[in-house]
Amino acid sequence: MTLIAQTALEAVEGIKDGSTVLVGGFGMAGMPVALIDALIEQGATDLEVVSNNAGNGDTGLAALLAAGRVRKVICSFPRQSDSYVFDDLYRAGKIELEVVPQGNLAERMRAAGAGIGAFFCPTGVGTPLAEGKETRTIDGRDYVLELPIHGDVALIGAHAGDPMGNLVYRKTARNFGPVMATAAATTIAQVSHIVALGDLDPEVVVTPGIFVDRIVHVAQETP
Amino acid sequence: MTLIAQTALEAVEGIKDGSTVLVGGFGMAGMPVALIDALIEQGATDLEVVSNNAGNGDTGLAALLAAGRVRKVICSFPRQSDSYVFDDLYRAGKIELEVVPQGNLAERMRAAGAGIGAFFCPTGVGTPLAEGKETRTIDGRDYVLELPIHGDVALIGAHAGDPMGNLVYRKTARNFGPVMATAAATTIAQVSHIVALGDLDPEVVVTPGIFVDRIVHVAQETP
Amino acid sequence: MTITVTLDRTIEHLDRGPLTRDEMAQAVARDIPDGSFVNLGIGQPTQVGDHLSPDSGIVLHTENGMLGMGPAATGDDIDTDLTNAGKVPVTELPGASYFHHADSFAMMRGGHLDVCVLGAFQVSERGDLANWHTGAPDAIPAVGGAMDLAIGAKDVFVMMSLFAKDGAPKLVRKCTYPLTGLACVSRVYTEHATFLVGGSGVTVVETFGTTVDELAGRLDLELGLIGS
Amino acid sequence: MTITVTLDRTIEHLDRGPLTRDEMAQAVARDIPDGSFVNLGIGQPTQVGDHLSPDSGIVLHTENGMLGMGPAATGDDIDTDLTNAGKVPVTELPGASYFHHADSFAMMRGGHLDVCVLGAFQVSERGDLANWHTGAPDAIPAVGGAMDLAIGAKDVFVMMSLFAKDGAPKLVRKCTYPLTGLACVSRVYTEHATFLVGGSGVTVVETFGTTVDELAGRLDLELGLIGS
Repeated sequence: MTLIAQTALEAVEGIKDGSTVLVGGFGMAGMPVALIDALIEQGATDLEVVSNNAGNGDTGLAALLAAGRVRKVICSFPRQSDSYVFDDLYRAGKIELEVVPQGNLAERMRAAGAGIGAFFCPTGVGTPLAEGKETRTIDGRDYVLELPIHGDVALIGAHAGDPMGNLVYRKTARNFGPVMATAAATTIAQVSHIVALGDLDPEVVVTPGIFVDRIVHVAQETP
Repeated sequence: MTLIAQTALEAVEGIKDGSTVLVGGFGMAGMPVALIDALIEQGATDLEVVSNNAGNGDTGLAALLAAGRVRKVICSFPRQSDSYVFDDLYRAGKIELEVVPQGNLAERMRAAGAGIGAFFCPTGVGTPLAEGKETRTIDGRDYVLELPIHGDVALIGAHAGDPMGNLVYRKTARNFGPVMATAAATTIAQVSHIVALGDLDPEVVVTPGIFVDRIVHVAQETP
Repeated sequence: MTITVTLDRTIEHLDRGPLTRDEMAQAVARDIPDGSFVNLGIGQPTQVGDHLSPDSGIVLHTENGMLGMGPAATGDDIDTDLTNAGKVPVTELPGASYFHHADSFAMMRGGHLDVCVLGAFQVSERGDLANWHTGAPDAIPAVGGAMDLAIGAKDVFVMMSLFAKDGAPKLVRKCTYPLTGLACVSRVYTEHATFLVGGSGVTVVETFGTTVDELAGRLDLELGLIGS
Repeated sequence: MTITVTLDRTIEHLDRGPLTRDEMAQAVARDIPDGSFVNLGIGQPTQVGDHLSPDSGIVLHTENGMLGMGPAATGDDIDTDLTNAGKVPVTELPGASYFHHADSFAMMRGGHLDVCVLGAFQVSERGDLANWHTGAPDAIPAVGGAMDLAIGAKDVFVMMSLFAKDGAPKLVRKCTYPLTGLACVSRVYTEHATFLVGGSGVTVVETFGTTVDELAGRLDLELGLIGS
């Protein structure tokens, strides 16, 4: 059953200290900024954040980090021109970092959502990111064993949602949202539009409502 | 580059003896009957067929089997009320059978298309279908190691295709098509409609054209 | 999902039973919480759908790629591109969605469905399920989605007759037929009684037209009573 | 995909070179077969797109979830929901499609892309790639899609300057920087020359403003000649 929350703060209610939080978005596209802001207000701390980046400038994920709420970041690319909040915390030893190749990040969450216990992946074989991991040659190719990444909560951005929780996305803002929705115990989506039941063509639904627990309408600058 | 073939026979050109052929469809929904008929005419033999079922009545897959072209069937459910062609061949020892749980069939082809070397799957643990397979306990749950199923050729049915090979499906006729398209070296789709480039909304494409090598228009009874 | 069991109801219903198949389907339907995502297996379990209230918010999944499946289609509503897992034409409800087979089984395997209802040849006291193969040497093996369904829902309910045609109990200490899944069944609905299985063994929830003692005499099992 | 190399062309071009970055991008573009599916890495490789002919049928993939990516967006065409992997606003061409990150990287990992063009710190003679980490102890590690791209195309082309700022060759016997992928690069485009790597070692395809002998003197490598 999907709850239509009235405010972003209501949508993030109950997120516990110590949670693993999957945060969608690639750059600003698909970034659930209102939900992150609400999470800062909500107060949960000691979080493990899984996201492609580790925050930009002073807003969104960077603000959550700056507020001292994040114990560990699992991401593919923390270092950016404006990732100074993360950079400072990391250099000061105040935050843990697990760097994961971008496709493995997606596939490990996909495995979590799909009930796969582990998978042999060719990415990163022979590199420092495979160190300490089991490797195996299958059919003449080398693979590294990768484990699922489960979230307690996923915060994602989508274009439109209906009262069943079905979601559609816009262009490359789709990115991590559909995967994270499957990988978390509780998925919370901020959507630019809430539409009536039956208004989404069943053929074009990208995230079926079964994966979505709460949605909240947040006006966004893109259509 | 996707070829728009003028006939189903042209579409199946070059399929070699001994090929592994993935055949879409679940019941009649999504079944590429015209392509199977063309394959019978084309003449390739000693085939390994991967499909959910093993033919019904005397047409389609059953006709391919009856023509003696299939060495082995990998499927989830061969036995049906009208699977007498397969049943007779199997009882006469004239065809090999590998029974795979339906979800593993899909996931093993997905792994093939996604470059995954193998995956630990909870389905079938402790059952006869896991016998002889590696098992492992991960995070307290038992899993069986499953290997990818690669196809030389996939024959699938879709609703509409464009000149890039992008495909959309109709309702539950989607079933195995999108997965098989990713798992085969050559994917051939029969479509009810060929539309102009730009006529498919990029948001609703289910199978991107990169996975599709040849399409052919075949009038079908559903819209 | 936690199945809430009403503890103050009578366990032995001597005034009615054994249940008809339709009454068994009704008993299953009554225990599915509102708002659940549910997969109904091929055959008898499909009948459970007839007893789900439209305002229950229960959403039906069919493993051939759909959520929001409606009742069987008739007449002009029949569309050969829209069937359930039993290949019977069905309808689409508002809020439905379609997806491919890998996504559909990922949804099941990933534990996103609340309840799955299946038929069975045998269920063991610890919840092992045997429902795909009789073990007969000349049978052509065919598993379909049985093993995926068995491990693919938070709760697996079984609907079956309690005794085989030869009188042998189908609720047993240990399955003798080839297994479909280990320790996966949580509830068993039969014409004579409803049972909880797994964990601490077999518990009788309700009987129909028979007493617990009579049942115990016909089953080679320790029977606990709900609420005791 | 087989890269066809024209064998009758002159290897040493002494009349031009070293190439500008734009000329290098042009050299890469010329070697991408019509109809290929191509991923252009962030930075310099993106420039290759400027030299691909619209009627080549080449389709660009961006790993953040799109096939059929068009040129950078300007003015009113800028849409913050539509960017490339470098987070630069781009446009959509007819025949495009969108998909999520797991599907996008499955497409790469599964070997469906024909060519990927990447930058590099170092490439080894057997095609090992180092392009994600300088190995500096105080650097914050960040890999992005580099490792996925390295193993995710039938052919990986590298565009880089042949020498580092300190004059050290970047085409080497063995990489000293942390690796991105093993034996994955097939071609290396530099301002001084284009090379084939992997398999039988380093082969010079063309030089620009320098002779093969001069190059051999500056590189600690055995150099083969194309067609010899």
